[in-house]
Amino acid sequence: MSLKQILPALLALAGGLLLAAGWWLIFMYAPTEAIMGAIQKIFYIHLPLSWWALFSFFLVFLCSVAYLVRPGEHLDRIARSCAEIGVLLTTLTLVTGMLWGRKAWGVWWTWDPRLTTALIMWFIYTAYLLLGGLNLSEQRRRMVRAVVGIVAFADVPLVFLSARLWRSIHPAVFANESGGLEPEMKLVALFSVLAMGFFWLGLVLVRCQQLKSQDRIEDLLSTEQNREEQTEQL
Amino acid sequence: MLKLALALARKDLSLALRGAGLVQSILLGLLLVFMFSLSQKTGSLASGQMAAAIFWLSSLFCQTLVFNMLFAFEETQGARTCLLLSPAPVTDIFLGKALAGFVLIFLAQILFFPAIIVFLGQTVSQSWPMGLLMLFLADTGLACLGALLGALSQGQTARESLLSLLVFPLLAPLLLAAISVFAAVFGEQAGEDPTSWIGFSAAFDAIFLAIALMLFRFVYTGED
Amino acid sequence: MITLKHVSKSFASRLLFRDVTASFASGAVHLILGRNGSGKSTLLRLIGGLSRVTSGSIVFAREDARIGYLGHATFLYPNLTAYENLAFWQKAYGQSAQEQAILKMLAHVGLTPFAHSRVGVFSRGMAQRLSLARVLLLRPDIYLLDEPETGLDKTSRVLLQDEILKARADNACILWVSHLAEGQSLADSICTVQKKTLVCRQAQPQVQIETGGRTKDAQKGDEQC
Amino acid sequence: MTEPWVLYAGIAVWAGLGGYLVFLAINQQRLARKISQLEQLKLEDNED
Repeated sequence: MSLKQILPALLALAGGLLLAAGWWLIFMYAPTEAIMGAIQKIFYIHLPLSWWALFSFFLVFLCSVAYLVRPGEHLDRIARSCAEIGVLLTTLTLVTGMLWGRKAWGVWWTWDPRLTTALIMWFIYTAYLLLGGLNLSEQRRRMVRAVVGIVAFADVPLVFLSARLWRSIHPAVFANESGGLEPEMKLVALFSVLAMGFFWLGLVLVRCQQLKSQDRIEDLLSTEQNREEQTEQL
Repeated sequence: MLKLALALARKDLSLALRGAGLVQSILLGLLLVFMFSLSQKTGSLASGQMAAAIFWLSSLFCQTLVFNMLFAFEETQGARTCLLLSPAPVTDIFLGKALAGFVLIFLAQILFFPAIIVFLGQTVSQSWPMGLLMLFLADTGLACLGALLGALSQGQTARESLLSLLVFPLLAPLLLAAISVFAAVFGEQAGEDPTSWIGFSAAFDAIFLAIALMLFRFVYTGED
Repeated sequence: MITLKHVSKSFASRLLFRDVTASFASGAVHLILGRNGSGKSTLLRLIGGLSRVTSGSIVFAREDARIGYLGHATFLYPNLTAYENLAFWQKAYGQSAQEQAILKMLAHVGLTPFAHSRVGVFSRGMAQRLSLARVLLLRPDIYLLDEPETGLDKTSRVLLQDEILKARADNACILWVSHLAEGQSLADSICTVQKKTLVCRQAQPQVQIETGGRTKDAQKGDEQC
Repeated sequence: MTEPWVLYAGIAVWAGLGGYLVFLAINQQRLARKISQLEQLKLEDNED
């Protein structure tokens, strides 16, 4: 088992342990915020999720641009796995965001710019994942996926801007992390983001390898079928 | 220059007006308007923002149907191959389709607007020139993304559902802008003053027009 | 003049062409033969730039060469009339649609009575003739013909061959995918698709044709690239 | 003292990530089945 194979598992394990440590920090070390009370601690879970979700979609954007410049199967695979994990993390961001909103402001959903952006990103990238359903040839489907990957990411900042123009009652602390947070809070926040990062990287690599072997198997099966067709024709 | 684009737009418009395609999307829009008017208690008037939202929702449905129809024209007898063989650049095809789509959506909206006034009992405030400018900007955005993503499905069977699944969320920012400005047109005291929305929509259109012009040749190809 | 250098094409893990190197001179008819499904049409699509080669390159002597494609698909809009179809395709290829030229071409292919009726009601043969008219109106430099004779009746086939010879005299490069017997007598070179590559050999066209005072043999002398 | 809602959020996150790992495992099973199908094909070829 070369390092390359076990690296993803190692990363996921390290990520898991760091996350566990992060939990301990959240409950034992982080001071409770004066105004909002203990509920503010969801922030340490919410922030890493939304940060890495956005980073996944940024990676999908980069891979899509690279694919259009010089098509390569691996680029499409990375884009697919990042999009998948991005959608997963966005879903969790929405769940934790709503839980926070429910407790802090008594309402499940607030048209706050960040949550609205996450929701719309969730819809766009789920449609991106459904592109597999189109009955196109493999090359065309990858080309289409790359184009959607670019268009989708270009939309994200616009969604955020329009949502802010629309209405905003999200706490100011969100806007400037560094400003409203005490040093200990910042430390815990950074630690959680780092921990989630390990776990995220592990997940992406595991998913990438799985997609790779899946493609290889499908190629083998299709060449097998072609060979059988040829043998029947002769 | 743009000879192919203009010829394509003229041909598409004559085909759309000749067939039942446009009528179908207009009827769907009017149906939406009527259905929403049922949601009002009799006598009470719908809020300006509600009316604006319904207007733009109908336009969005109309856009999906229109662009599916426009790209289906090229698939019936394989005309797409011949268009791609033309010496003109591929973006001319994008511009032709977007122009035809823009005109068709505008035609439909000319019918939607009075229907909203009648069924939802709205009055038009004096800020209607702002509304007209917004209508132009929003329709440009609708046409631009419709042409790019319409080409995506390139006449595949699973086209309607996927196209709207992608186009609706992508157009969300533009819709928010259009709904806010049209709410003001219908007399609501808009929170945000409309000029910032107009600027935002212009930026939205510019960004996606540039992206579409760059990416169209990847989307609309001869590969079948 | 079209030159293919080490062109290979694989489609969804199925290899169609391996290392095809060939050149098609202008002012000549190149007949392409091969089993069904051996990728003859794909070769035309590659040359037309409709699908991308997996490796290798296709070089055109003249960059702005106009390409006329005549195949199974007629590229006609059923809801437009014959006249509107031709007018549209002329404008789409950057030429202004002169009414006279279109009406003359419609007469040439024997469709004058149907000039203003919807193409949707046309028979297969009539649609194919209109498609031929579309290509001839464009006066392309390169003709890509993918079994154009399918669905044509006897007189139209003769018309097709006359047009091919006239085009050859106009120094066009004609690639003709067909399995018609009389095609062989017109061809300057006959290429066959064997074992995923293209094998071409010169052929002696029996049919001599004088156009504009220059006999066929005279053209053989000055080889234009 | 810990805020129950923070726990709920944590549980939701772990459930989500766990669910994804289960999805990966299911995929792995599907691949293993396909590989065995391929091996079966190879066996038949060697016999005839």
